[in-house]
Amino acid sequence: MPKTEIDSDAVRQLAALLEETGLTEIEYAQGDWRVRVVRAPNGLATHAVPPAAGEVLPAAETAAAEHPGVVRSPMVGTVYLAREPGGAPFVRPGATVREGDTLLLIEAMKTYNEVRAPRGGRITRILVADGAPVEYGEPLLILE
Amino acid sequence: MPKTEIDSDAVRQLAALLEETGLTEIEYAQGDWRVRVVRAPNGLATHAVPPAAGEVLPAAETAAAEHPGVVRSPMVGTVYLAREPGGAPFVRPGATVREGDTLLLIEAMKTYNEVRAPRGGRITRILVADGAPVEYGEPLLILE
Amino acid sequence: MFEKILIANRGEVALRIHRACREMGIATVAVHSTADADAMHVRLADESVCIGPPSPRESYLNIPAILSAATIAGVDAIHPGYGFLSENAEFASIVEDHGFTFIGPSAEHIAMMGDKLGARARMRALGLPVVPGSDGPVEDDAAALSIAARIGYPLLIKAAAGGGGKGIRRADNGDELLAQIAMARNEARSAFGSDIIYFERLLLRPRHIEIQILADGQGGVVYIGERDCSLQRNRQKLLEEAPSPALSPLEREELGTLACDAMRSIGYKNAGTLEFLYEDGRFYFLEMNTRLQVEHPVTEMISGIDIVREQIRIAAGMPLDYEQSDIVLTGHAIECRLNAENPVTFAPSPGRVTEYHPAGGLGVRVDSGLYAGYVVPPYYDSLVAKLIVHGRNRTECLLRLRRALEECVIGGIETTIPLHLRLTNAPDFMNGVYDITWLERFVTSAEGSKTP
Amino acid sequence: MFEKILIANRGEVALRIHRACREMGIATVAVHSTADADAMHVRLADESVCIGPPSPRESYLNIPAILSAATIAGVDAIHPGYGFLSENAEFASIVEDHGFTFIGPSAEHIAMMGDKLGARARMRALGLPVVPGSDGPVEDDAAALSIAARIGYPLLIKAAAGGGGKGIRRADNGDELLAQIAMARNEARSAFGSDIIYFERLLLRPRHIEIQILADGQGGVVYIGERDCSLQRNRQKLLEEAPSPALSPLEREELGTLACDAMRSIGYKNAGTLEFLYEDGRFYFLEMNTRLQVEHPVTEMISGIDIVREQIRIAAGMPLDYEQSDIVLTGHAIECRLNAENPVTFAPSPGRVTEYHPAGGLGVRVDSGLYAGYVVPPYYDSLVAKLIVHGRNRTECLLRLRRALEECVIGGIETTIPLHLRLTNAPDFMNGVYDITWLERFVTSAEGSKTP
Repeated sequence: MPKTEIDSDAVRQLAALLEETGLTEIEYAQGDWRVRVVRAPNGLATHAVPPAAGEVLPAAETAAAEHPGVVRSPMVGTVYLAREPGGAPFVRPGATVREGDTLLLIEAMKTYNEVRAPRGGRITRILVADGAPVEYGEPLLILE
Repeated sequence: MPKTEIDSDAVRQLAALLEETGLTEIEYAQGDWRVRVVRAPNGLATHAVPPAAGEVLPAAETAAAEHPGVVRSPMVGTVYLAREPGGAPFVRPGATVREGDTLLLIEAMKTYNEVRAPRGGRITRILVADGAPVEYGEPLLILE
Repeated sequence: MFEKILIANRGEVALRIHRACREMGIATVAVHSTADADAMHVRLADESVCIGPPSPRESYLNIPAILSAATIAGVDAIHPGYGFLSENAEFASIVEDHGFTFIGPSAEHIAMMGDKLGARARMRALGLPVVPGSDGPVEDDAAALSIAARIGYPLLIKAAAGGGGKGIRRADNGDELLAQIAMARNEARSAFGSDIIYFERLLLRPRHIEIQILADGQGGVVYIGERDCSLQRNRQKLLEEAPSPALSPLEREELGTLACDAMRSIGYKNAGTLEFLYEDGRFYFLEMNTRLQVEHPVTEMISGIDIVREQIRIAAGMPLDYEQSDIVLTGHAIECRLNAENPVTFAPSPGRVTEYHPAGGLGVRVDSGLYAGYVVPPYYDSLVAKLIVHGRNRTECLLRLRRALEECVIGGIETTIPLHLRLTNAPDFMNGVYDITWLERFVTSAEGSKTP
Repeated sequence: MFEKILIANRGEVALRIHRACREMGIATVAVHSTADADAMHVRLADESVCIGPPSPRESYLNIPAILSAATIAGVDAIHPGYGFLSENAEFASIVEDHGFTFIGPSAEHIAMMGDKLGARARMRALGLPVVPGSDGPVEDDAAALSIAARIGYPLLIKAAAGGGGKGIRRADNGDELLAQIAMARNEARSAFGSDIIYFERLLLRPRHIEIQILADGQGGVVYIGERDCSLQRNRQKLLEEAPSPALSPLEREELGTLACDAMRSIGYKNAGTLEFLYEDGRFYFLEMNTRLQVEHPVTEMISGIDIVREQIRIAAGMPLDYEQSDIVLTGHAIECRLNAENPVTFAPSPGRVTEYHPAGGLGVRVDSGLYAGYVVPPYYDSLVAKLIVHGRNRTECLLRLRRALEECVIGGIETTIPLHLRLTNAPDFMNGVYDITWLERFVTSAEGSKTP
C-alpha cells in the first residue's frame, strides 16, 4: 500500500479553528479524505495559572518572533539605533548589510554593545524603537 | 493474507502534530486507510486524587455491573438468599422466574425487604453471597 | 476514643471531618449518593458506602440507609457535619438507640434550640438579652394588633418552627400586619407543619455576631470569641471574620460569659454557636446552632483550637483540657465562601472543574474537596471551597486575602471569587463599617456588580 | 517603603518573595531565564524580564543582566532569595553602587561570614563556642601532624574558602592525614581558587541546630528560636523542624542570647542564621548564613513572624517593632522538602507535572510554584515544593504531617513524598531521636528504601 501523505496544514488549520471557536472536537470529510481533531477540555497547563502580567514582548510581535530571519537581543538592555542621539541610524528597512556590520547598539550597565549582522542580507523590518528596553532573546529586526 | 504494512511515518507525523497543536486526538482517513492517534490530556480527574480506599464493589464485578440484565440493590443492607439460615435459596443460577417473584432479601434496620423480579426471565448469575453487605445500586444478580 | 467514625455529610465539611479523624488516628467511613462517588472525601476515606441516588431525601437525609451503612461498616460514632441531619433531634436519638455515639448534643438540646420560640424564652430566662417581641405565640388578630403596638413597627412575623429564613415576613404598620400574618401562617404550615407564629422587633441596621462555645457536658464550658457574619445575601453568609471589627474586648467578655453561663445551666454538650444581632452597642439573642458551622475555621485560625477535634473528644466523654483563661486569641482571620455561582447574578454554575489551583503560602488555608476534573453536581449546596486567611492584624489579613484571591484558579465553572476580590477593595469593608443590609446594597451597586 | 522590588531568584523562593511584596503593596519584577518563562512567580509578578538562557551563569548569576533589568524596570531594591547571588559580597556592593537597595546585609558582613575560617575565629572571640580545631590555616605537614595530635582524631580537613560540603575530608589517623590534606588542597584549589585548609574535630553523632536571628542594624536584635536540621543526606537538608526535640528552654535562651550579642557587636543587619553542631549538651558554632534560608517557614509557623517581610522592612531602614520578650513560640512545625527526585535513588526527575494537588486544611501550608502542566526544568535545584505543617505539639504536628502527605498529589514526575511518608512512620523520627548521620542510614535501610 502506498505511503499516505498527511496534510499537516489542514490539521493545523482545524486545530486553530478549535481554539478560535472554543469547540472540543471537529470532524471534517471531503470525498474519501476524512479527518477528526479533538482537544480535551481539562488540564491545559497555561490555563491553570493567571496569565503573565506585564509581559515585555507585545502580542503583535510574536508573529515576527517566529520569522526565520529574526535577529534577537543577546542581552537585557536599552536599544540605540544610532551612534549618537539624532544621528543617522546604523540600518534602515530595505538596507543591505554584510556579515559583521553593526545593526544597532544595546546599552547595558553604561557600556554600549554592538549587535552585528550574523550574515549578509537585507533588513526587511526593524522591530524595536530607539531607546526602547529589550529583554534577552527579544526580536530586534528581521534580516533576510 | 499478507502482513499489514504500518505507515509509521504517517503515525509519527500525526503524533508530532498532536504535540505541536496541543490536540489530544486526531483521526485521519484516506480512502480505505484510516488511523487514529490519541494522547491522554493532563490532569485527568481521577489522576488528580488518590484512588478511593476501601471500595465496596470489587473490580471483578464491574464487568457484570455493565450487563443489561443486572438487578441492583435498592438500598444499603445485608443480603439473604434464603428465608431462614440454611434454608433453600429463593433462586439459583439457571432458575426461571416470573415478574414479582422474590429474588432475595435485604435486611436493613432489622427489617427484611424482599427484592422482587422486575420482569420474567432466567437467572444467569448471582453476584452476591449470603449475608454479604451491599451498598445502594450494587449489582445483585443477572436476570436475562 | 473512637476507632471508626461515619461521616454523614458531603462536600468540604465531610473532608474537614475526615482530616480531623485522620489526625486522631480514627478510621473514617464516607457515605455518599451516586452523584458523589468521585468526591474527594470518598476517595480519601478508609471505607465508602453508597447510600442512595442524588436526591438528598433518598441519600443524605435517608436515616435508615445511613444507619444500615453504620451497622455494616461497624462504626463507633457518627458525625453529622452541618446542614442535612445535623440538627435533627430524631436522627440524634435513633443513632444513640442503635448503639452509636452521635457527635453532637443530646436530642433534647437539639429539640430545645430547634424550637426558636422556646429557645428564645429559655435563653431570656437565663439572662441573655433578646429582641423585644411577643414573648410567645400570637393567637388571634386582636392579640396581634395589641402586641404589635407594644413592640412597635417595623416588626418581623416569624414561624415558631422556622429556620433558614423561611416563614419570615415584615410588617410596617397595622394594616400590613394582618395580611402578612395570614401569609406567614400559610408558609409556616406548609414548610414546617405548624402555623404558630411570633413577633420580633425588626432592627434596621444590625450586625450579625455569633459566639462560639465548647461545652463538655461535665461542667467545662468555654467561649472562643465571636465571629462577625454580617455580610449576608438572602440571609446566606458570604464572608465571615473574627474578631468582629465592631466588638470591644469588654463586650466580648460580657457576652461570652453570659453564653457560657447559659450553656452550663442547661448542661449543654458539644460545640455550639449563639447568634446575636448587635446594634447601637446592644446585643439581642437570635437563636442557637447546636452543630459545627461553615465558618468555624476563622475561630480556629485565631485560637489554634481544632473545633472538630474537640467535638469528637467531647462526644467520646473526654473533658475539655483547658479553661477560659487558657484561650488566647491572636491576630485576625477572614473566610471567603467560594460558591459555584455567577458572581453577579448568583445563578448556580455546576459542572466540570477544568483547572483547580488553590492559593498557598504563609497564613493561607483552603478547605475544599475540589480537584481538576471534578464535576460539581447540581443537586446540592453551591459552596465548593473556603479560603481562610490569617494575619497578625486585620490590615495584614486583608492584604493577604487579596493576594490569595488573586492566586486562586477555579476553571470551568463560575465562582464568587470575583465578588470577593471586589469586596476586598470596597472602602466600607476595608474599614469594617458594615451591617447585615450592606452586602445586598453592595452587590446591586455598580461597584459590586461590575465584572473585574 | 520601597515601591518596586526585583526578585533575583527563581522557584518557590521567588514566589515566596513575591507574596511578601504583594502583601506589603510593593510591585514586583521577576527576572528569569528562558527556561523559566512559564514559572508561577513570573506569571504573578507585576513585570517580568528575561535575562538570559537556562544556564545559571548566564542568567541568575549574570550580574550585569540583573542590574540592567533593575535599571530598565526602575526598581528600588533587589531581593536575592537564597543560593545564586544571595551570599555574593561583590553583587551586594555593585547593587548598592548602582543606587539600589540590597535586601540583605552589608557586603562586609557577607564577606566576613563567607570566610568560614575568619568567621569562626571572629565568633569565637565574641564568645560563641566553636568546634576544637586548628584555629587558623594549617601550613605544612609537620604543623599539620602536631596540630592534629592536639585536636585528636577523627578530624575534618576543611577548605577555608569552602562551603556546600566541597573540599571537606576526614582523617582517622596520622597516616591518612597527609594523604587527605593533599587531596583536600587540590579540591579546594579547583573549587574555590584557594588551597588554604584548616582542621576541625569531627563530632560523630551531632545534631544540626541553627538559630534564626533578625537584626535591624540599629541595635535591635532578636532570636526566633532554633531549627533542627539534622535530617540530611549528602549534607543536603531534607526535613526541618522547630523547636528541636533535643533542646531545653534554658539552652535555647542561652544560645539565642549569645547569638544576639555577637550580632549586635558586629552591627549585623538582616535576617541571619547561625549554624551549630550539638552533641552531649554542648554547642559548637559552624558557620553563619547571611540570607533567607529554605527552612525559614517552620520558624514563621511557630512565631507568627513573616521573615521575608522583616527583611524588606529592615532593608528599608525600619527598626524592629518588637523586642525579644514579645516573641512567643507556640506549637511545633515541620517542613518537608518535596524534591523532583526518585525517592530511593535520588536521581533527578525533571519533566511535565501532569497533576498537582497540594494538601489543604487546618495547620497546613504549601510553598510551591508548581501547577498542573508546569514543566520542571532540568537546569536547577530539584526542590519543587515545601510542605509545612503546624500543630499545637509535636505529636499533633506529626499526625497532621502524615495526613497532609497522603493528600499531596504531584503527577508526571517522581518526588520525595514517599520517602517523607516512610519517615513519618519511622520510630526514631517519631521519638525525635536522630542526629546528622541518621538519615543516611535510614535511606539505605530496608525500611527507608522500600517502595510504599
